[in-house]
Amino acid sequence: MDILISGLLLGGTYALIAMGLTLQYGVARIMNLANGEVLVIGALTAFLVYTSLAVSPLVTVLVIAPLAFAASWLVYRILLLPLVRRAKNQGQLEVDSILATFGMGFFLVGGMVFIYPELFAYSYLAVPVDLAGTTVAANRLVAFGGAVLIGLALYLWLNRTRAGLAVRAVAVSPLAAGLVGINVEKTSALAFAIGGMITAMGGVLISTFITLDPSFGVIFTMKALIIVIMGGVGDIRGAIVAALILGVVETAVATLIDPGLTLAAAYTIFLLVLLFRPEGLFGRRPA
Amino acid sequence: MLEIRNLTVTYGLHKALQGVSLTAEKGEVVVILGANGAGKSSLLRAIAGISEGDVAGDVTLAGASLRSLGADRIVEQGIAFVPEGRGIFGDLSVWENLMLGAYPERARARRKQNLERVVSLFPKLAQRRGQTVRTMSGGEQQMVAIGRAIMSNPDILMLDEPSLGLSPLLCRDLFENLSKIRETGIGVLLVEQNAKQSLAMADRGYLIENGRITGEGQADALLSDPAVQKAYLGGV
Amino acid sequence: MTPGDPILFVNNVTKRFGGLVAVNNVSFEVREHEVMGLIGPNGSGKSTTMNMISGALKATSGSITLKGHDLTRAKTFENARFGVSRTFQLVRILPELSVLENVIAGAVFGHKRRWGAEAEAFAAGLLERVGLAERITAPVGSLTYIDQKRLELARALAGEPSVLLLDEWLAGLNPSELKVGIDLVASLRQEGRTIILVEHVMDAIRSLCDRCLVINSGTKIAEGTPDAVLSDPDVIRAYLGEG
Amino acid sequence: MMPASLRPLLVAGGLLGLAGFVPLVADGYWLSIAVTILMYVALSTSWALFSGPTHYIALSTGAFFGIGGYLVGLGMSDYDQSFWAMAAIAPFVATGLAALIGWATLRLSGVYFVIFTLGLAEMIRNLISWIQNNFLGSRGLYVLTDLDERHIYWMLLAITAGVFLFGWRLGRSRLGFALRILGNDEEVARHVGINTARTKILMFMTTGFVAALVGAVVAPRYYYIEPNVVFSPELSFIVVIMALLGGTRRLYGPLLGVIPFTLLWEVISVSFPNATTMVLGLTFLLIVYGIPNGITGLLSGFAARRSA
Repeated sequence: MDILISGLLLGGTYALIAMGLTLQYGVARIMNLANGEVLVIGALTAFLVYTSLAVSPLVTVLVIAPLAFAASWLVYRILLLPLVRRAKNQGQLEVDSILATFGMGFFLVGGMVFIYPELFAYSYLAVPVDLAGTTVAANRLVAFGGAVLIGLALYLWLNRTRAGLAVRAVAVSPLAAGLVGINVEKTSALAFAIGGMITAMGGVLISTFITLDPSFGVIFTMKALIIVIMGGVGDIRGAIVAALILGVVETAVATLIDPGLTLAAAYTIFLLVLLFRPEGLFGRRPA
Repeated sequence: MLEIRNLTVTYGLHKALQGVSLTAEKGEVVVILGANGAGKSSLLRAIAGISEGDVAGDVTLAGASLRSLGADRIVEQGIAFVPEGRGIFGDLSVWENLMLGAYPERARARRKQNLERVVSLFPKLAQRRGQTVRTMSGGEQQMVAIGRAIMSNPDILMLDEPSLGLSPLLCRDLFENLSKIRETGIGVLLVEQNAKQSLAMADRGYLIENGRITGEGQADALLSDPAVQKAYLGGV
Repeated sequence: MTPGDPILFVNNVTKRFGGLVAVNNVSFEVREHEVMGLIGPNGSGKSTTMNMISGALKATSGSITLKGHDLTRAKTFENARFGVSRTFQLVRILPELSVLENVIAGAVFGHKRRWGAEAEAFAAGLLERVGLAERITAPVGSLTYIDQKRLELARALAGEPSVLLLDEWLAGLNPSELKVGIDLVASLRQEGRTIILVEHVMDAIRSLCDRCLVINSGTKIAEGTPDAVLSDPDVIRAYLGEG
Repeated sequence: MMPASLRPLLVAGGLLGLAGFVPLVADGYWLSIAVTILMYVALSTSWALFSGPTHYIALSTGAFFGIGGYLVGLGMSDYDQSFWAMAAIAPFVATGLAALIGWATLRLSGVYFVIFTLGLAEMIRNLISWIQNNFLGSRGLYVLTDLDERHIYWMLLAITAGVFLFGWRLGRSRLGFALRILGNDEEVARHVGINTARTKILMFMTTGFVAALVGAVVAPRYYYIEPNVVFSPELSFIVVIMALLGGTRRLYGPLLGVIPFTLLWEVISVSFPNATTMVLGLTFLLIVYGIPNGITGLLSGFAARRSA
């Protein structure tokens, strides 16, 4: 029971990160392998702001959201759009965007190392709370609540607004989207920026209960990718379920066997998905 | 009126179109006939703003220039395009496709009227509103594509070889529907290989060869022109 | 050449995509040296049938055998080695290979295998056969549409297939090109090749096919000579829409 | 007259002969740089043989390299095996692992493969650390041999020559032709009778074999082996960068990337050790935005312009 609850709480945050990535890949067609670094930037900012100015991460998250949105939007317009324009096919764009975002990822890690080259963690709301007979730290609960709120907002935005409809249309077919009057490049930039924003917010939330270091981004990228693939690319519902599964399995392995094996556990899940359901949990098999 | 003056499209060294001029009015059907590779698709793609080549020349609709506008702006100006391969949202439902068709600002106020137009043309779409388009047959997808285009409230509807891959029966339905669309006041500009059937329902036609216009005239005159008959209607 | 014994057997083949039945319990045979037309309205299951023979899709049930080889569960590349070659509805040329290499690609790994100088000479012969002899050194990107179709045909022939699948090979050609195309397929027929032809061009069906199979909504509705089939009232109702 | 196809072979043979004398004229610092260069030439050339034509970006070099080094250390320290026996066994273990990974991922699209290999070195390191801590006792592994830097250099030179010879043969073989076809259009490749999955897996196994062999051969350089040292995810990225920097369309392409990048890397890691990650990032960006076809692509671009 302990495992299940802490696993689900962890999974909630994972779901948020995976949603950011699935927007970027599913809509903007960019496999963003610097996703984890964006998360760590969010976390590092929260840490620095908290330790030097004693500002609550719940305030930081609101400040970092527009900043991450603007930065991601600029990155898309300046660096990624040229790649989209020059790519002759999806395969070439995939290779280019993978290499380019690797480059950005390393660059960001390098930058963070200059700023703070060590492990960082801070104590925020580290008080025990009783939840259905299980004791959990309040910070995890707050992070989970934040993730749920952000996820819910995203869902409503995608399904209830004109801009959200445009985003979904571009995800299905960029060509057809252009032909119904949707500005595909703008919509892609918007989706990429929102993806970056959500990821950075996830980073702030996660920093309240996990110790990080500037080079940890790649681990989160891996996890987000595994979740997105397990859930099915572009499938928000799938991503949430997959994230919760990963959260529970990781927690179980860390508690019952060894915390050093969480990545191996994620890999095992990944391997099972690749072998048995490469189209994702709810995906349909391609014809 | 859609007016194209001196349009040239080049892909690298290859000139797909050279100095093409033509017009299309609201309420008429204009067909462009030509061999494969003659530049017909390049022409429509250039007008719709999705050309991959370099475009030079003038494209105006009711006097306003469309050149150098993005595909989305061109739709707003009143040109709807159904490309080869149809350009529909395969993973979305019929309904969502039609609603996306009404995405342009110019189409929002008239969404209801346009929907009625579409449903009266293709009653089947109303019955199948919840179906995912990808699971429909080719002919049904063609209906969705044309319906989606009408929903954007166009002055001119452009179609790239709509009869390609359709059985003779579905071809006949298609051309009947295009002539009904003309009656609602929309101008239809289409590119076709099927010269006999398309000229039979069109008002005017252009012949295009090696990227240039080589002939134009009233559809019935073209239909009975011996040279046209030899090149496009006879033989096989 | 007069058709010989049946070599390709399609037995009670069904293909489902989720809930959609694309091909429903279809059976037919193709005899050696025969050109068989596969016709039917769009979405009737012609391409799905072709894809099951070429191995791109696997049948949900039923069986397909070619000269004793079971094609039903085989991988796509195995079907090619058993003697199936095809062209694609949308032409697929290998852009970074030369014209000659594009044809050699069909000769090296498939049914009858050739390599080295032998494969080169054989491929060059095929290019001449389909009328591309002069384009042999041309950049692949400069080929016209009909030339791309010819190149693809040469690649399909390069494996010396037991059965050749032409999936709307004539589609998109203009009248004069169409004549060239039909003549080319007719000459293949004269050589005694076994061909399955999916086409919408009725004149081509009439002039090229020994026999026709008509499917509608995934179900076989008629089989016979082109003239007999095209005057069958069921076919007319479902397909031609006349009368 | 000799056939034109043999000329590159003779040129390569000549260069190889010259390279064999390097340890006789260089020592210390420069010899160690030469060893590093050879190591990366072998790794990135074999990487390019698979990833060049298929466009599957393999980030598994670090994992296979680590397996080579770790197995040599483990065998010599804990099981009293000779260096030679372990260096012979390790590549086959890595090849087997590559076969498994290839079988699971190469049937799917390239993205899955990249992601799978991305964390592979890290995952294997975690796994081995755990096994070592819980079952083997956490002792360090020692690789004590009589081999000095010169011997390692000559062994690497032999491996590099083998990789080049293999690559040259591959370019003239059916397997190489099959790779080119499937790099152009996998659907067509299957339909002309190519077992695309087998072709990709075979080539991936080759890169696994070479990486593990190189890892085993350079193990004596470390003396003391622990998982954190030999399983370096960074190595995978460096190899990719070098190959792409040089260009993957020519067999000698990666070589032209390795030499400048190794020298740059040496300077950076000595003078600005904190900046290495950033340099890695900037080089990736330079390749993508500046020279997508690598140095060889640039050179053939110049050649084409001059002859035009």
